[in-house]
Amino acid sequence: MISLKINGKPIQVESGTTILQAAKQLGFEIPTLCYHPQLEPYAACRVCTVEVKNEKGNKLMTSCNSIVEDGMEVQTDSDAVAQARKINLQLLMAQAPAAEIVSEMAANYGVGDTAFLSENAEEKCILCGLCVRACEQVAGTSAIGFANRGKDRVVTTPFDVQNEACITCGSCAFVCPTGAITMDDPFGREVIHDEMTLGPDKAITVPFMQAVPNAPAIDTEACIHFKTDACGLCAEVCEPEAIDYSQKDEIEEVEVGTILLATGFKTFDASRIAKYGYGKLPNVITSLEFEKLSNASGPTGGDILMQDGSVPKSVGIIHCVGSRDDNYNKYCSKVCCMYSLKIAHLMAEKTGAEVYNFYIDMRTPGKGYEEFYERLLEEGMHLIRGRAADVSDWAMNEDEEGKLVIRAEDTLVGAVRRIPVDMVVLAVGLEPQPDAEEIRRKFNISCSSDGWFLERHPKLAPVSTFTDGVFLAGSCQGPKDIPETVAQSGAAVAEALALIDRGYVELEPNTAFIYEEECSGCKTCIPLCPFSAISFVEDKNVSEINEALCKGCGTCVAACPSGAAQQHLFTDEQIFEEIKGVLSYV
Amino acid sequence: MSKPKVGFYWCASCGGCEEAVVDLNEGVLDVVEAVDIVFWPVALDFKRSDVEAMEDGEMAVCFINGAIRNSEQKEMVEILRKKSGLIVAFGSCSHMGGIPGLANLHDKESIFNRVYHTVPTIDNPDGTIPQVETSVCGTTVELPEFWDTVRTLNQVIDVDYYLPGCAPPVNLIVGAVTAILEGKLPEKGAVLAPDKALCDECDRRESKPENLCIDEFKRPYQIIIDEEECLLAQGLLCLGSATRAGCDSICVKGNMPCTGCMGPTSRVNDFGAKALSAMASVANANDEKDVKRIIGGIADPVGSFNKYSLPASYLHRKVRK
Amino acid sequence: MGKHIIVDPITRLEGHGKIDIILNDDGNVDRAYFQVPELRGFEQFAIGRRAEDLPQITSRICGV
Amino acid sequence: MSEQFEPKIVAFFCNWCTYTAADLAGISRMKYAPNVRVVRLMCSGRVDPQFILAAFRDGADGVLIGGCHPGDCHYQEGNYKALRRFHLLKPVLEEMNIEDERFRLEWISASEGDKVQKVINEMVEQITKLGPLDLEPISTPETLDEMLEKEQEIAV
Repeated sequence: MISLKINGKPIQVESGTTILQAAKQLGFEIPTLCYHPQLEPYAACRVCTVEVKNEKGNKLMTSCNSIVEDGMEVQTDSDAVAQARKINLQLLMAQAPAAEIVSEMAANYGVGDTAFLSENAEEKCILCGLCVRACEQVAGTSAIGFANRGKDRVVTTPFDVQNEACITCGSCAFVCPTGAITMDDPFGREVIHDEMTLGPDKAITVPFMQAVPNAPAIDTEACIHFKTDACGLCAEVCEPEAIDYSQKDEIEEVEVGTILLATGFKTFDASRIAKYGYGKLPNVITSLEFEKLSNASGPTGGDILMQDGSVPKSVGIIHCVGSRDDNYNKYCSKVCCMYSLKIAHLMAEKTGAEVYNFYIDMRTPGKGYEEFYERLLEEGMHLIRGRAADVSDWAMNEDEEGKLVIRAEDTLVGAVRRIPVDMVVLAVGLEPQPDAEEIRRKFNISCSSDGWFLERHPKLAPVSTFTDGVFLAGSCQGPKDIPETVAQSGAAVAEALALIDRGYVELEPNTAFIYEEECSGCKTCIPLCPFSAISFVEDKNVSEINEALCKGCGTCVAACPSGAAQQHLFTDEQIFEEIKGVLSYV
Repeated sequence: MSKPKVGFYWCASCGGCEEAVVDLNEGVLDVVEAVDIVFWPVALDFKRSDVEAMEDGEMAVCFINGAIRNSEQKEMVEILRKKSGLIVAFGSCSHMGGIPGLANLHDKESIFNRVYHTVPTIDNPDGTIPQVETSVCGTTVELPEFWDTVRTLNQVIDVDYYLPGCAPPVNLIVGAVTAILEGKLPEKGAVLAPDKALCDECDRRESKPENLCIDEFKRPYQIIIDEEECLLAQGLLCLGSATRAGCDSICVKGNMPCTGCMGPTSRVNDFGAKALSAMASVANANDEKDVKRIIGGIADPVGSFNKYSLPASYLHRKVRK
Repeated sequence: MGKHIIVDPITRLEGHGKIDIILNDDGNVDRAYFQVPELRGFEQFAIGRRAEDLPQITSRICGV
Repeated sequence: MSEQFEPKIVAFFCNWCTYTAADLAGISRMKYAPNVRVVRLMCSGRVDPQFILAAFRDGADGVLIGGCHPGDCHYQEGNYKALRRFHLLKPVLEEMNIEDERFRLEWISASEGDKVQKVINEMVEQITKLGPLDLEPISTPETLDEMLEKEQEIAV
């Protein structure tokens, strides 16, 4: 241990500690600009200068990179220190007249202006090198560095050209003390509506709010460590040492008796309907993006803001985007009317904006839903019955200038209306997951023509499928809202448990079978079976039907060229007799 | 003990079935050794009157080939039915109608018109057509009445057994004759051939893929036919999967697809429909347009699926209009 | 009115045949008719068949 | 004919869609022509072309197959097999002089009771117009003479 005194106070610290760290332990503030605790000290700005007294005498030293020594006596705010800092700050002011933090610091020492000549009044960079060190030590890329010497010294990219080493991690901007480096939206937007995910956008995140388990995970796509092998700050600061970069996604094989499919939906891609301008016009957002804006832990802290950072004064909500539309999806997505009303309510509450809803039909079946709709009517929401024709930024008059104009037929009034608004929310519908077809094949179940997984029977077996032991829950089976999903999931789990409890599967009574002695092994039936229930027995040269897999459609029976395949309850003989029978009466 | 008496007769046929008997080669000597042939127009000089003079049931068995399409054939087979203990329908024509059965796609009138009036080689300035009775020199000359519909033997008389094939394979004939002589016949109405389809005995069966899907039906002149691979897998309309085995797959051995002369197996009633079902089912398309394209590649479906079996099929003849 | 002799069937040759011989009063042949009632209609039903089937079909005109 | 011709139509309906739709039509009290005799099968893929021809042979004036819409088959693809067989059987029936209207394949989902009504009524109307299917019965040794007499009448 090293013993020293700072401003007369004795302290013992471990060897290798810097004066700055020791002073901090005692609670003495030493100003810094080029210092960051996670980076190697560099002593470029020299504002951390202190006076050190030892056996050799008094000496001014930069505290950020000076290691403590036994018997050292340090003064952090002696006259000599103040004088040195004044000079340093004047020099820094001359280097970067526009760096506000430097001027403020100088003002604290009574320095109003610099005595030195300044070359560029706009300059903010004090050449402290924090960014260069961050880029090298954290990002591990050295995409920026110092160029030239003396008064020509600058921070720049190699050869002053854009370079691909930069991984746009933003570390440089993050550490820059003067704001000389910033990460700006190339289009100057204050709020970026698109490119939104449901959760926070950092490399270490809980995947989405209310995720189970509610534990953070590293997004390896975004994490610097996985890009350049550098950084690793999180592991350094994590006290319980919970961070393990070597963990990998694993594929585990689990043998199960029942499977519950709850693969959900995807939202309709609003840019497919070009006339609504999504992705082209500013401030046209989808309902999901509204949810993110409205989220208290979202990027705007729950404020509903337009791209320029201002609050919208009028908002249009267009219903049935991608739903009930012959060009996209014919079905009703079921949830949009209610969530659009919720958005309308929140929008009005949070922004005080005039909210216009454009709907085809208001579909509010469900407990308390109609009452909510009534409440909105009382709140003075504008509800316009008619599918919105388009959204444009083309103004016909002064009122429409700089606004988004929604054109729609108001079928209740019997007129075409143009309504200028600041923001448009598109109530996008629900679609099957893009890989639903693949999943369907994997589990040998069917899809309805819309692509949703097909239940065994709409009334009698709404959570079962045609594959025994595979059950459906939630909107993979069709659009549904949360209560309905919860109810259906419960039913599916109960069905699965019932099957587990029973311990066996009941087979169809009408399965197909093959008279082996008449089968010629022609294999016609094999590719016809959608359930892969038929296999070829090489040594006997016959086809064989696995009755546990057979669902009893009889397609193979109708195709069997020698009549060797037959179907229980529906044999050829029975059907021929049935035909005779139905034709026997007049 | 006298030897059992045996008869052969032919109706609307080509004589190929008689040739099949001759194909027994020296084996025919064993047959002659075992039986007395009492009626066989192609080989022996017995007349109708000789048959009429027989006692009922005098013949142990009579093999009848050919389809039935005129009154004379009907009369003859009815007489033979009476005089024989067993009637064996011999060959595709008496079994299912055979190639002459394709005439059921037409009627008597159009056939007469074609044959006696419009065929390029005809010289018939008076436009006469055959008459059942013609008075000549104070007497009447008779011709058989030509029917509108070709019939199988069992549509005209009761048939005990069937020997399929065009012509019946020699080994099946030997088997049938042996069974009759030894009294080891199956149930009445049986087809005296194996009850499995031809794929069972086809040399190429192992080359047939398990996942056979046909993208295009081909005709023999469109491709160079591989001599080893399953013909259906090559896209050719081979009906072997629907056709009864027993012929030793001679057509396939000759690198030509099976056309179904042996008829269906016992559980199939309508050969053509069943063969059609099997072929249509493996067409590799679900979209209506593609289905039509692939199915359209099967030219002349009636003639292809019912080449030997039209009179025995459910529709059996063209609907008259 | 003479005698009417019928030879039916004519045998030991391929195909069906019947011969009608009508004698006059003197016992000489007045008229003789040779019948081949073996009409099957190939000329008609071969139309519309696949060309590659015709060798198979027409070989069934006579199999001897 | 003094009596009005009432066509007999045999309908092969799949258990899941068309048969249910016919049920629905009944429950909804939709009235349709009583000329249809329904044979229920599990899937239109079970319809063997033999059944269709057998129906015609046994006296049907028309045959209707009802299956699920493409993509909706409860057995995934049975209706496609029906479609393939339908398109191969069509030219056969045409060549046998059986009019197009007498054989139909329709996709009718469980909810389309009205389509059952429409298709059946339409078919009955068309076939009534066409008249009975004059398919000669297949002779047996017992019926042969009677049939030959009839045949002679037609030929004359």
